[in-house]
Amino acid sequence: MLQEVIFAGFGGQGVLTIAKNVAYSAMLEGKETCWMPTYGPEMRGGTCGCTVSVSDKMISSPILAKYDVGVILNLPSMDKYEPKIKSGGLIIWESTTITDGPKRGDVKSIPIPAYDIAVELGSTLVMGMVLLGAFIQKTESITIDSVLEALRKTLPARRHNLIPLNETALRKGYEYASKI
Amino acid sequence: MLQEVIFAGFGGQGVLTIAKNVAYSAMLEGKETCWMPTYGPEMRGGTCGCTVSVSDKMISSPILAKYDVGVILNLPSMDKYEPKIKSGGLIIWESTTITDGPKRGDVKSIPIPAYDIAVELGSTLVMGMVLLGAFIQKTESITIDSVLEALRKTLPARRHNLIPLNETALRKGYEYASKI
Amino acid sequence: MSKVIERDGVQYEVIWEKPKGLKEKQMHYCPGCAHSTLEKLIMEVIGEKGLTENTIGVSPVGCSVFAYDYMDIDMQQAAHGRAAAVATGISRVFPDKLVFTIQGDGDLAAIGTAETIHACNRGENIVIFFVNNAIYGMTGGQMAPTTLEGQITSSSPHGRDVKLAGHPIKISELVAQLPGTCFVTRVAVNTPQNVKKTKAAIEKAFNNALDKKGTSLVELVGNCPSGWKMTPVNSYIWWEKNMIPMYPLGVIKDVDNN
Amino acid sequence: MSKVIERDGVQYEVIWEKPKGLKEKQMHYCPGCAHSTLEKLIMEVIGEKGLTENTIGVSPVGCSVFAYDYMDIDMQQAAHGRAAAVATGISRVFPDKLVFTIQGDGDLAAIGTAETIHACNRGENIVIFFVNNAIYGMTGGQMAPTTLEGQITSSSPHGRDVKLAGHPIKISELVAQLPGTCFVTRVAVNTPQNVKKTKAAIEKAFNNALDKKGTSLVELVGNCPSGWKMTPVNSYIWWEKNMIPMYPLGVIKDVDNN
Amino acid sequence: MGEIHLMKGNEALAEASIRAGLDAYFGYPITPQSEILEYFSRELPKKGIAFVQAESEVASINMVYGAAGCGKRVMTSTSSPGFSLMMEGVSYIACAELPCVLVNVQRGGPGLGTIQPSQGDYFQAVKGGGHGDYHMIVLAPNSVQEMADMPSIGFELAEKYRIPVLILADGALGQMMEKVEFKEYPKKNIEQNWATVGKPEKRDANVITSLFIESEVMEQVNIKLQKKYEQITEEVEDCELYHADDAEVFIVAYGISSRLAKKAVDLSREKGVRAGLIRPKILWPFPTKVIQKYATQAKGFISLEMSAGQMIEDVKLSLDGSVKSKHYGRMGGMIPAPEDILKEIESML
Amino acid sequence: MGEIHLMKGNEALAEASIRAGLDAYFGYPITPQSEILEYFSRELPKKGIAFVQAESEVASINMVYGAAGCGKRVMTSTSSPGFSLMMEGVSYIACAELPCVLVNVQRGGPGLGTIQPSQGDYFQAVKGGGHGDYHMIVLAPNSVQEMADMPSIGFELAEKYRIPVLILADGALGQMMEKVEFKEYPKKNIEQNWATVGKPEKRDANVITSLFIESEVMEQVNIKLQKKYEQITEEVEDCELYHADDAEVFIVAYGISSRLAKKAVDLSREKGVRAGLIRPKILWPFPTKVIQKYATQAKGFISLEMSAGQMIEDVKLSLDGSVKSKHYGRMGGMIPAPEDILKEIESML
Amino acid sequence: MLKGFIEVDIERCKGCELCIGACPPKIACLSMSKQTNKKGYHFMEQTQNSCIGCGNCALMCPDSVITVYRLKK
Amino acid sequence: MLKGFIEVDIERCKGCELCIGACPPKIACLSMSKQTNKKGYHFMEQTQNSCIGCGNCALMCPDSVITVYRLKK
Ligand SMILES: Cc1ncc(C[n+]2csc(CCOP(=O)(O)OP(=O)(O)O)c2C)c(N)n1
Ligand SMILES: Cc1ncc(C[n+]2csc(CCOP(=O)(O)OP(=O)(O)O)c2C)c(N)n1
Ligand code: SF4
Ligand code: SF4
Ligand code: SF4
Ligand code: SF4
Ligand code: SF4
Ligand code: SF4
Ligand SMILES: [Mg+2]
Ligand SMILES: [Mg+2]
Repeated sequence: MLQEVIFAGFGGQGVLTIAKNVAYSAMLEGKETCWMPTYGPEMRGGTCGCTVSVSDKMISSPILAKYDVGVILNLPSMDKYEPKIKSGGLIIWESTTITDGPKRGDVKSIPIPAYDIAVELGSTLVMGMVLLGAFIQKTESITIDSVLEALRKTLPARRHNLIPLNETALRKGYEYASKI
Repeated sequence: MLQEVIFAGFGGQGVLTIAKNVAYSAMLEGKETCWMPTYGPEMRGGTCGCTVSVSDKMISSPILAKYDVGVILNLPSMDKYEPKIKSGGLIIWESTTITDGPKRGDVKSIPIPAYDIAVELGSTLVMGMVLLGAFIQKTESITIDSVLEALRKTLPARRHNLIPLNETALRKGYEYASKI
Repeated sequence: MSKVIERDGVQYEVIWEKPKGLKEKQMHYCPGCAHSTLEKLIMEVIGEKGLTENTIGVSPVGCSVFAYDYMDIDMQQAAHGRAAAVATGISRVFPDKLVFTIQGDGDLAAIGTAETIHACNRGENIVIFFVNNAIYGMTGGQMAPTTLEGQITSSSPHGRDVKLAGHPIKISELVAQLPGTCFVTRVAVNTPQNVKKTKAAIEKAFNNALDKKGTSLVELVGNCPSGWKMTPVNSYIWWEKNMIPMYPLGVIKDVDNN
Repeated sequence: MSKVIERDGVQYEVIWEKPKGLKEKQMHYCPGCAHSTLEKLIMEVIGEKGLTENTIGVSPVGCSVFAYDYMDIDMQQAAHGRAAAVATGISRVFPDKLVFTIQGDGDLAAIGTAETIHACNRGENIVIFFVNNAIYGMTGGQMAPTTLEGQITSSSPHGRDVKLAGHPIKISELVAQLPGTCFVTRVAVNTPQNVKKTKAAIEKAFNNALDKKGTSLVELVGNCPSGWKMTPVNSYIWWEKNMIPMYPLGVIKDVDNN
Repeated sequence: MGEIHLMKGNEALAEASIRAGLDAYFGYPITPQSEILEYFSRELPKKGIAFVQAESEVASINMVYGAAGCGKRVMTSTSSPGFSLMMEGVSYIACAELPCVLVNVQRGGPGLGTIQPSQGDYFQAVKGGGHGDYHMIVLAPNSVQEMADMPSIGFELAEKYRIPVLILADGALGQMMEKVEFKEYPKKNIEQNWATVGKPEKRDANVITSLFIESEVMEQVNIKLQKKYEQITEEVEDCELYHADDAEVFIVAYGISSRLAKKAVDLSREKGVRAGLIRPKILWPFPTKVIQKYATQAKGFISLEMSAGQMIEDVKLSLDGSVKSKHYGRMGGMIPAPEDILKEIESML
Repeated sequence: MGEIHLMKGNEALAEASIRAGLDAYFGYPITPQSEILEYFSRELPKKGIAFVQAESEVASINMVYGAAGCGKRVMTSTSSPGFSLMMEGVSYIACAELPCVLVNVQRGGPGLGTIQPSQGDYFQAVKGGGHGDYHMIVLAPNSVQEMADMPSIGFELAEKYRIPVLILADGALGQMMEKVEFKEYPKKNIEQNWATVGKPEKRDANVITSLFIESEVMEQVNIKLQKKYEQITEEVEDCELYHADDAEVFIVAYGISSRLAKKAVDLSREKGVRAGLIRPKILWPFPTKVIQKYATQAKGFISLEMSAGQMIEDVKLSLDGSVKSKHYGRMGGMIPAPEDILKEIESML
Repeated sequence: MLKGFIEVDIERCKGCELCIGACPPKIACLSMSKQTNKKGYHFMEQTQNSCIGCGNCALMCPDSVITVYRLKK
Repeated sequence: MLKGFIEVDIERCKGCELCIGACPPKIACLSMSKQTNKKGYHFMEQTQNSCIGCGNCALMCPDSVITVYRLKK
């Protein structure tokens, strides 16, 4: 099993953090994993992407040309990464702010109104978590439990009060996705 | 024929110029020649040496470990270069200021009181020319005429008035050496 | 002079439009970044003075590295810190051209210190635009020589400790001491008034170069919303409150007024 | 305190003798060169203050490159222009040691400009001896950034043309502007009085470093008989007549007197 | 087994260096290695370890010279253009025989190039980008774990042989996160009586220099250096072998591209093609003997590099015409695809 | 035949460069090449040609970048440590494809080393001392006459291929005087429509850059450069052959050591040993085909270099195991003696 | 009759909001759209006709997004 | 009884003559030898016994050639 995922959105949308949660969770589950951001000045103002590979074996390449799954948080990222999803792959996307979903017929489109859901939960900051919940539901490459474990390990103690909210967001996303 | 000569003395004694005269004269005579100074900070205050090779064929090395002839203008140069003269070689040296001549038995020693002769001629600046005269007498690698020709070509016009004095110095040195 | 259009039967003057000298490509600068404003103003002046054919620009390594993608003039991209040396090379073979550089504080005041000081000391007939945003914007917000005391950056996470890293360096004051500089001034683009002053400073600097007066250095006290980790609007507040007091605006040297 | 000997039954004090801290090897410097005097004085002070075990010196590339052959202390030889950076490296791992550099004007004011300015700006706790002889001595007398206007050197054979090569640069005045420097002074060794003043400046600079006050820069306005193509005695005349007026002696900055 | 962390290669390298007893770090920001500097800027001042963000790479390497000359464990890190600026300093350090660890997180060149990963600085690293005859020991990690392992190995080798050690990584290794475990690293245990620490009365002054103005002396210095390099060539070697035993086509690859090579070996094995991998973990000295050993069984060698073909020369020099060999690679930050490598493998049969 | 002069190699190179249409020189003093700078400082200002004594070698090479980017004939010169400082700039120039002539009058390294002649910078010159995959065309004079001939050749090649050309000399060639004759050198005749000269309305802006942030683009730039290098490798070659026709032992030597090689060939011929010399006048591209041609008749090759053995790798790569080869040389400014070379020749039989 | 008006090239707008603060307080005819442009930025829009064509917004706009017109006298 | 005297390490002397100018004009007890030392330099020699042990010559001597003694009070 090797799953190659791209997370992409604006710089401020926490893309790197969600991706890191995935990698960390996979590591906790004893899997091989590799997290690789797009880096450099092109990040600036534009899109910010991060690849996570999860596998049973050593990850051969951290830099990929094609992905199994895309988790897309804004329109420019959709434009950039839609063509790079493998045929038969999956695009999970934020559907409140992105008006146009994927145009390709050979990938599965999972629109999640994560922004709205997050607003409902009282904080747009957890938008990414909502999408992550959907990602887990669709791919099963990690579990919600290990994400929660990852949060406990990576968040500084003074931030642990945020974990319940994150958990709710995760579960909301999971739930929403299970209906698609 | 290949003749490899070292000229050595204080920085101010015009060693490089005498050596250049030899090279230039050789060039005028259609010979191959190569002029190579010791260079770098060790010149400073210390000895200044210059190698001239004269040959019918292309000179293979400008930098030499051993010399056929040494023209030595001060004591430190004697100390440094005496051991580097080939067995059977020649040391022409300024005998007014250098008190100890070469100690080796296997080289020919030609002491020339060039300083005194130059003082007699009215200018210590031509000391080198006196030694050059001796050099020509002993080695015949170039002629006095071509040195004079060289001076005419290399000295700026406003200095041409010095040529007669130089010629006298050359001839004095030549004369003196012919008696040794 | 100014362009006029008609709308609803009434005549309107064009008060401001995108300078012709800017290429179509959108600038990559972050929202609200002073780099954009500076390049806009430079191209306005070049356009107004008809200098396109007479100008060669030098972009540095720093956020303005891509200036050549925006400014529609012949340009060279210089190695990090070496823009003043590159400009020297250009200016010496084209003494009649207008040669300018745009450089950040890392580029000009850190790695390029020697090239800056010596170009100024030789009085190279060039114009140096020095965008001092107190940070290394391009590489992700590290401390620059001009970073303020206590300022938190990605390489001074505990705040700039002047005991270990020294005080912010004032380049304009230093180069003003060199006889080679003819004009050294500090400007900002944080208000419309200051934008106008900046444009005037650009004009003056270009005139100096056309008149072969020596080196002009225009320090733009700038902002870096991304590096400072602020919204553009907040960066403008911080800019006024912290940057300008440390780097006071105004002419530091002008040989015409001596 | 001072050593006493007897001669003809009378006691004599030793007023001056070769400092113990100088190695036996004779200096390679040209006759009359100020480099020798400076190194002699530094070793006098180190000897008198008992600092041998506490000191690490840095020699540059320039005529004083061989300082380690003469000064009997632990020393490092730095790449051309980088002595201040090397000293920074040493001082940062040995904050309690006395670390000094000796650097020429080519080394410090040309290729090493950035390292000099930034060591001073960071206020590295080091002492910089800057031997300004207005020429590149070691490489055969080329023009330095400090070469005087009109001065003939082997790379300004028509005399320094300030229009093309800029004016002589005054490094001490520049670094005095930086908050990191605690003491900047200009001395000479052209008279016995000035030799004494130079020694006092060395002492003061060393004290500053021992007290961790920041960077001290002692500019020795020097001579270079060989590069200037003069006898030592004539070089002293030229030194007084041309060098010192351009580079006036005296304290430029002293934080103790502020 | 200690705690496992998920870290960027750059950060793992920095953390491991601290644990390995780092005494000083000097550096200048440049993508894609700035996290090393940033990590140190956060951790070193707290621990009282020397940290300076220098004014340039030229200054950094000379600060390293100074601190290394004091016998301390010193490091700098940079990326390709910055490393080019260090060439003079590196040559000085090599001649003055100062132990230190340098890090080049390569990006695509030449020139300002791109900030994406590359392996275009191999020649500079192993042949001597600076002037004169010198070498560095060059370590080539291929995972975040090895980014953490190598500083300690580097310091040990540097001190043993009084030589600069270069960790030659690339943007991918620097930027990616993987799991990493830190070990107990050995403390410095070599007496450095050559270092400048202040001269006590009883010993002669220590001098750190690379200047030997007399040719006769300089030649002796050169000979001494060359002897040392020969000794290191005898003693130092580290290769990972993968399916080498029965392989008939070998890929030689280091760093990030060795991982793609492994994948390509797997793919070829699936197809029944006996491919194998020789991965030098140390690039200088080059594992010539290992290559020669497997040359006897091989039909061909492929040097897989993210460059126009540099290590291929060392492969060819090792093979000395005995087996055919070729280079394959991508440039400018492009990553070779295992499928394409597979094609190259097949073409060797 | 024109007038014959007796000149230092450094001065001859400078004078010839002026006659070859030099537009600008930027340099910094360093022994043993300062005479080049000094000559220009005397002659260029009189002629209105740009001359700047820069604040450093780093500044020089970047001034060269700027002026070369304007399409002018530009030169800098330095010696080994100074050339190391230019590595970043050279890599930029190579990537931005700017024609220019660089001069390295080598001295003994590594480090500050000695100012005496050496050939220790071969790798730096031909493999790329700077970062990334690039090349310079490298010319290797072996006499004062060739010091004078090569600037013009260099500019022609530089402009034809838009590539930096390095004249790799050494302290002996720079300092010695021999006779020299200046020729009529061709004027620049290649249109340089890429240069920054001020943008007229009718054309797009010209941009000199080496930055290509996208990997896809950077790879294309790299491929373009490599194609150019291949083309040059096809088209450019210059070797002097001496007694090659019937030789069974070959010395390969360049620059000053090739003269000693000639002497050694003479000595061996006197003793009836059929030695020959292959002297690359152009080191990059390396004359692989010439070596291969003579390999068929040879018993062995000796690479004679004043270094620890660098060019020997290119000799070996050319021979690819077909004939045995070895390096012989001296270091640190020492000059190999023809008698010693003779012994090496005999050992190959 | 408008005293002045502006044109906004919304696709080039980066939503920095600097124009808004530059518009004279009495006029305050600019605000940010709820919508985003293709780049994903909320862009500026003119919400009232009070513009006097003073040009401040354009002077401040880093991205040369705004063209300003003023009634010709 | 001498007020002072000096010792000159003539082999280290480089003949720069700076000591000579430094000796107080009234005293002027130093001059250059006609002879040269092994390095070839004319070296300094004390030619009178007027020395007062002021130390000036030694202060000026770049090469630490001179040791100065002064009558102990
Ligand atoms: C030799 C070299 N060192 C470092 C870098 C990395 N680098 C790129 S831009 C930059 C500094 C950017 O800061 P600044 O000059 O202030 O410009 P800004 O982006 O803030 O406008 C650095 C260090 C480089 N490209 N080359
Ligand atoms: C990188 C480098 N560039 C140039 C040189 C040559 N060089 C040696 S010393 C020197 C300058 C000497 O002048 P200065 O620093 O003023 O010292 P001085 O000899 O006058 O005391 C130069 C340019 C060098 N060794 N290394
Ligand atoms: S990083 Fe800073 S300086 Fe660079 S474009 Fe963004 S705001 Fe401007
Ligand atoms: S060359 Fe000049 S600076 Fe150097 S030792 Fe001689 S006099 Fe002193
Ligand atoms: S032109 Fe002036 S009044 Fe009109 S919108 Fe802009 S700032 Fe406001
Ligand atoms: S200033 Fe320009 S870019 Fe910023 S919000 Fe206004 S129109 Fe948009
Ligand atoms: S000590 Fe004084 S009086 Fe005596 S010789 Fe020296 S300078 Fe003259
Ligand atoms: S000052 Fe010293 S070196 Fe000079 S002449 Fe006098 S004793 Fe000799
Ligand atoms: Mg900045
Ligand atoms: Mg000097």
